[in-house]
Amino acid sequence: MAERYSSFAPGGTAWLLQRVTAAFLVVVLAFHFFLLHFVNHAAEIEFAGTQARMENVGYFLTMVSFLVAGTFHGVNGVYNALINQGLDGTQKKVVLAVLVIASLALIAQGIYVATTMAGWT
Amino acid sequence: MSQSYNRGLIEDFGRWKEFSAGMWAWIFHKFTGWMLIGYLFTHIAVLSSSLTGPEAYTNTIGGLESLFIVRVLEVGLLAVAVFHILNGLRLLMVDLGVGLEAQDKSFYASLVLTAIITVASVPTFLDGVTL
Amino acid sequence: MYEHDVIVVGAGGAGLRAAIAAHEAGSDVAIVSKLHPVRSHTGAAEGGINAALQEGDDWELHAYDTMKGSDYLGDAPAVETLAQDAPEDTMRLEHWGMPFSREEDGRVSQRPFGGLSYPRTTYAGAETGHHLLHTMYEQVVKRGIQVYDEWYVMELATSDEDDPNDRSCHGIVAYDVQSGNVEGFKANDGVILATGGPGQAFDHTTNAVSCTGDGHAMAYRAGAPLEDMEFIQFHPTSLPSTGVLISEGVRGEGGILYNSEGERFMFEHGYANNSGELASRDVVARAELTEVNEGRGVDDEYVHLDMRHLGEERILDRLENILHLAEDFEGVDGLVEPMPVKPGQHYAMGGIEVDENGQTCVDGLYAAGECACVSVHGGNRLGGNALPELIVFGKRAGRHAAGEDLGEPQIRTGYGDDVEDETETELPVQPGEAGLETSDGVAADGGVTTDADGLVERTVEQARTRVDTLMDRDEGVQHAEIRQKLQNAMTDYVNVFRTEEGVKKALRIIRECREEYQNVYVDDPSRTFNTDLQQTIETRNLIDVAETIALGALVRDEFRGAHWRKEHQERKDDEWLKHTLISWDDGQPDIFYRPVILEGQDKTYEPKERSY
Amino acid sequence: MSTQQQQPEEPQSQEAPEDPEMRGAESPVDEKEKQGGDIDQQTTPEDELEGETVHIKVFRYDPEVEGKQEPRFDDFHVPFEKGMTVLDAVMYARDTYDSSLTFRHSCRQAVCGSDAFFVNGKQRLGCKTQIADLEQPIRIEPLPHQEVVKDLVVDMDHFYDQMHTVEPYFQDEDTPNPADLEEQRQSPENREKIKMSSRCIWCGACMSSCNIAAGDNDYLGPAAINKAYKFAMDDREGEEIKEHRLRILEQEHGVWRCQTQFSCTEVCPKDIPLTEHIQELKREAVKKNLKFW
Ligand SMILES: Cc1cc2nc3c(=O)[nH]c(=O)nc-3n(C[C@H](O)[C@H](O)[C@H](O)COP(=O)(O)OP(=O)(O)OC[C@H]3O[C@@H](n4cnc5c(N)ncnc54)[C@H](O)[C@@H]3O)c2cc1C
Ligand code: HEM
Ligand code: SF4
Ligand code: F3S
Ligand code: FES
Repeated sequence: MAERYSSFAPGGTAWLLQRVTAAFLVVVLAFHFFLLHFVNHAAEIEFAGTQARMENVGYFLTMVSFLVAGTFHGVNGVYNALINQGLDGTQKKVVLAVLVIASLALIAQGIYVATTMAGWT
Repeated sequence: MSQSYNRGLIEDFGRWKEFSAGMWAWIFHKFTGWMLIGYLFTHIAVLSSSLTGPEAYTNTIGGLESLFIVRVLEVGLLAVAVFHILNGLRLLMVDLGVGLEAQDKSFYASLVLTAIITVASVPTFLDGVTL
Repeated sequence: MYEHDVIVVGAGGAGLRAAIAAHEAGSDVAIVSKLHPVRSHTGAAEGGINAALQEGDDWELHAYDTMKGSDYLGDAPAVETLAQDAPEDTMRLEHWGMPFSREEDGRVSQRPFGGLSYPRTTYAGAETGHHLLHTMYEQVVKRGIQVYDEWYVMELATSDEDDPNDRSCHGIVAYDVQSGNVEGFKANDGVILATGGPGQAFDHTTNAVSCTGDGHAMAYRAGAPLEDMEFIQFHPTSLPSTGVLISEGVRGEGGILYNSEGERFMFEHGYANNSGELASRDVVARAELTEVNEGRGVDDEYVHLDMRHLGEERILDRLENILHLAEDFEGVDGLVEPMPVKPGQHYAMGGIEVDENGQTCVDGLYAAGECACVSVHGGNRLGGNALPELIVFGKRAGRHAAGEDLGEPQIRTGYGDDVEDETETELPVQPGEAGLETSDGVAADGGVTTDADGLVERTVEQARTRVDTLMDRDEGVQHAEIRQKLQNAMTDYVNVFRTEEGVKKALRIIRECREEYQNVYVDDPSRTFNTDLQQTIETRNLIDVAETIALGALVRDEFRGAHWRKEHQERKDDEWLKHTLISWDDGQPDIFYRPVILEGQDKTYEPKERSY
Repeated sequence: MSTQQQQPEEPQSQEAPEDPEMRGAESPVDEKEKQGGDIDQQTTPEDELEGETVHIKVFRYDPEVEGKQEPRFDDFHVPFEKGMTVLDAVMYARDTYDSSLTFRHSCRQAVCGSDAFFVNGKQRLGCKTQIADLEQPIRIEPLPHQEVVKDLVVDMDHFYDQMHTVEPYFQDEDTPNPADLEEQRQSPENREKIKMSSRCIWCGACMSSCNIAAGDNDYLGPAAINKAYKFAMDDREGEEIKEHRLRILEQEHGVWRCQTQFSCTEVCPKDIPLTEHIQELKREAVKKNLKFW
């Protein structure tokens, strides 16, 4: 276990961020669900409504951070789960790379979609 | 040392009946977490229809929402999300060292609450669906 | 063959301390133990460690109490060394991180204990031994001392000159329990036996299953005499089914003993009209057995210890661990019913004869801890005096074996001009090796002197043959049968009550056991983790040890300390201020005596009546 | 069902088994007659009075003995006595029916930690588990997730290695000057704080129960982390050493691996709040790292 004495904390930061994002997600996810399933019935969603909401910078930023937090939380969770199953060495590095790329792509795509929705493109 | 016998991991799954609350909570949390991240990717994909144009977006969403199966899946998603949230809160408490003695009870409470919330929201979710 | 400077056999408190000391003295030391160190029975000790730490207390008081407790059978140089070194060695444990209980000002707590004139029992909760054992094991890990755990030591590699005082020990033979391989270990500077007590010689004991007196038997067969073996301490309150100890605390808090007729017999039958349940251990133990023998025992076996009247609150506050013990090991809820208790073998005051430096009469052979007899406990050990013995004499043995000069010992060992032969007592049977001619290679055979390597090799060969013989035999008796018979005999006849007739009967049964053992066989054909084989060898050791206990009990016709003789109800200081020594002498036990040393550094301990 | 349980394991139940491996395994009544001429000690006649026997099924495996190389379960019927523990039952079975039945045990009072078994699907100390509290037949297996050496004996080396990894010893070098017997001061509160953690008897039950430890061999495991807790929380060691200890714990296979499954806490025979200790260390580690931000 060579990394035993390394001075930075592998896992520690990720662990903390997982909790912090979770706490954040509770609030936003509740808001999101409520807004899009109860206040606005899902079936009645139309582009116009979405655009109206997205134009609000506050809402936009909330959604983007929701996305970023959600992606980090989800992907980091998956990564941890895999590591707990004993993923190690090269495999681990590959998985990490794939996950990071997937998340970045997801976030990029998400932000791009959101900007489109807001009509800022 | 002479040979020894490795019973492998199968036994864990063979023993599921003997799992404790904490283990079930862990399994469920994992399962729901994976569902949620899977959904997040799908969700963004669906929303990407807006890139083609407002019509496409409205139609895609509306089209999907008119399908009974999608509605059922949505209820499922709700259940999954609610459980993940509630148990997530439970885990956050555990991380803060609060109420550790009641960890099994809080897990059962998460399950029950999830069930209640899910059942209660069925009408809203299935409202106006065409079979 | 493995090779080290110092080899410590046993990893209880004494063994670990010895290894650390030898290591600190610069030796290449290894520990060989049949149990992993943390499994050793030292972990069971609850009460505490006596050490004169506080202002107002001093080592001389401790020495005085110990001498009085020993019923003047302790050797003053040993007793004084114990009292002098205990404070420093206890403090060293503290510095190694042992979690002692604390006072408000952050200092270690000390509590009063039976027979002590000052509260000097240092403790760590109700699990002092556990902490002592683990703390020392931690230090062993820290120092990287090599531990061969789950290696069963079978025999010592000792030269076989006629006079044990001329012999020397060069190593051990052990087998790896997990693989069954028998291997030799050469010790360049010394072998330290720290194998613990012989409690399994009795049917009912607070000692662990592993306390089989292996070290006693090995040293005995190698020529070092066993000393004062007849002195066995019985604890009055142990649980009948397992022997788990119920601490004196229950009686201290006001627990009451009842017989099957609901009588508070300590008073009603006049065993101790003043102190009742709080009379000393031996008195209470004898009272309980008398009740049972006279038909007033519950289920003809035990008496009841009742603490219900103390009230739930007080019990939970002070005696909570007792509730758990009764519940877990006896299935009894101490809050709603009385707890069954009976006397159990608890501690052996005697052991391998050693001097203050832990050395036996055989050169290079040391012993420390409960298996040794320095002697500090004499006829009776005070509570809390065994643990300091482990660390004080464990340390000394380790240092001395590693070559440090600890000064000339005042205690003499082995044969010498100060010993006196036993001549009077008639033995009912011939003790010693059964069928010397068909011996399984454990009696020294005289004559051949070889170098150290050769000696170890030869002993390894003998041990291998012995194992093969046991394994190859397909029929005969199993050790469990013999062991049970032996244990029953000891508990029936060499227990708290000893009569001449009874002890003789025991000796006859021991003889039978020996003869039966000639046909013992190991049923389990596997070399892997063969506990059947291990226990079969242990049973042999138990027979040797039990025999010395019974022999000692027969020859000592007086009542001193824990040794009670029906026909001899008084302490005979004119005749018996001497240690009983039994030497194996190539298979024929030889009994002799050595006078007690009562002259201390600057005073002589005059025998007084032992009353509290 | 696990692999070994799927074997036809119950060729017989009440009668003496024909299996040669179980020779000597007669019903207790026969056994009594055989022992008939035992010496004058009362050979527990109350067994018959109680008239009950306990049915135990014990896992058997021996790499060297044909017929035992393929793991199987043996049935034993042991006369019940009040207060009987699982350890008593297997000891009886060994001493009376089959002397090759192998398991570790020593103290019989829950301090040596030798006899943790998997009893009726849970890690328990044999000597601390009352037969009366269990459902019959009682299934007794070696600890899961450890390699089986023979019968109920598992290889503990990995467990010991993990225990040693956390540097379980006081780091301070200086021993007191014999002349002044000064102890290091420690408040009763601090001693109380480490009390529970110091009770560990190294039985390995917790480690065996933990799914994560099963999946990740490098995971320190609850017992080792708890051991580290004992040292990290002890005020007698300075801040610097505490930080060093936290660094060991926050390595990749350290505290973060714990997924708070609580099974370790549930099985610990010494009632050590393991999960709580692990969680506290996670927070300590985070706190320590925040200092650098
Ligand atoms: C229940 C109980 C409570 C007690 N309470 C107290 C108390 O409060 N205060 C006090 O001062 N004393 C107390 N004592 C007494 C004290 O605990 C013991 O005398 C002491 O622990 C013995 O330590 P030891 O190191 O000599 O032997 P042990 O701790 O018994 O160790 C023996 C070692 O030898 C090894 N060994 C044995 N045979 C072999 C072999 N053939 N090959 C290899 N290795 C072998 C074993 O594996 C073990 O490691 C108590 C005793 C008991 C039973
Ligand atoms: C809304 C509130 C949420 C809370 C309170 C929450 C809480 C948590 C917590 C505490 C964990 C860590 C479990 C552990 O390491 O022991 C976790 C894991 C996880 N979460 Fe969430 N989460 C939430 C939302 C989400 C969302 C929206 C997603 C999907 C994008 C998600 C996906 C995951 C995944 C994949 C894991 C890893 C599961 C595993 O261990 O395999 N979570 N969650
Ligand atoms: S923490 Fe508990 S279960 Fe784990 S080894 Fe220690 S005593 Fe056993
Ligand atoms: S069971 Fe394992 S996951 Fe954590 S709480 Fe215990 S170590
Ligand atoms: S036998 Fe020692 S813990 Fe059970």
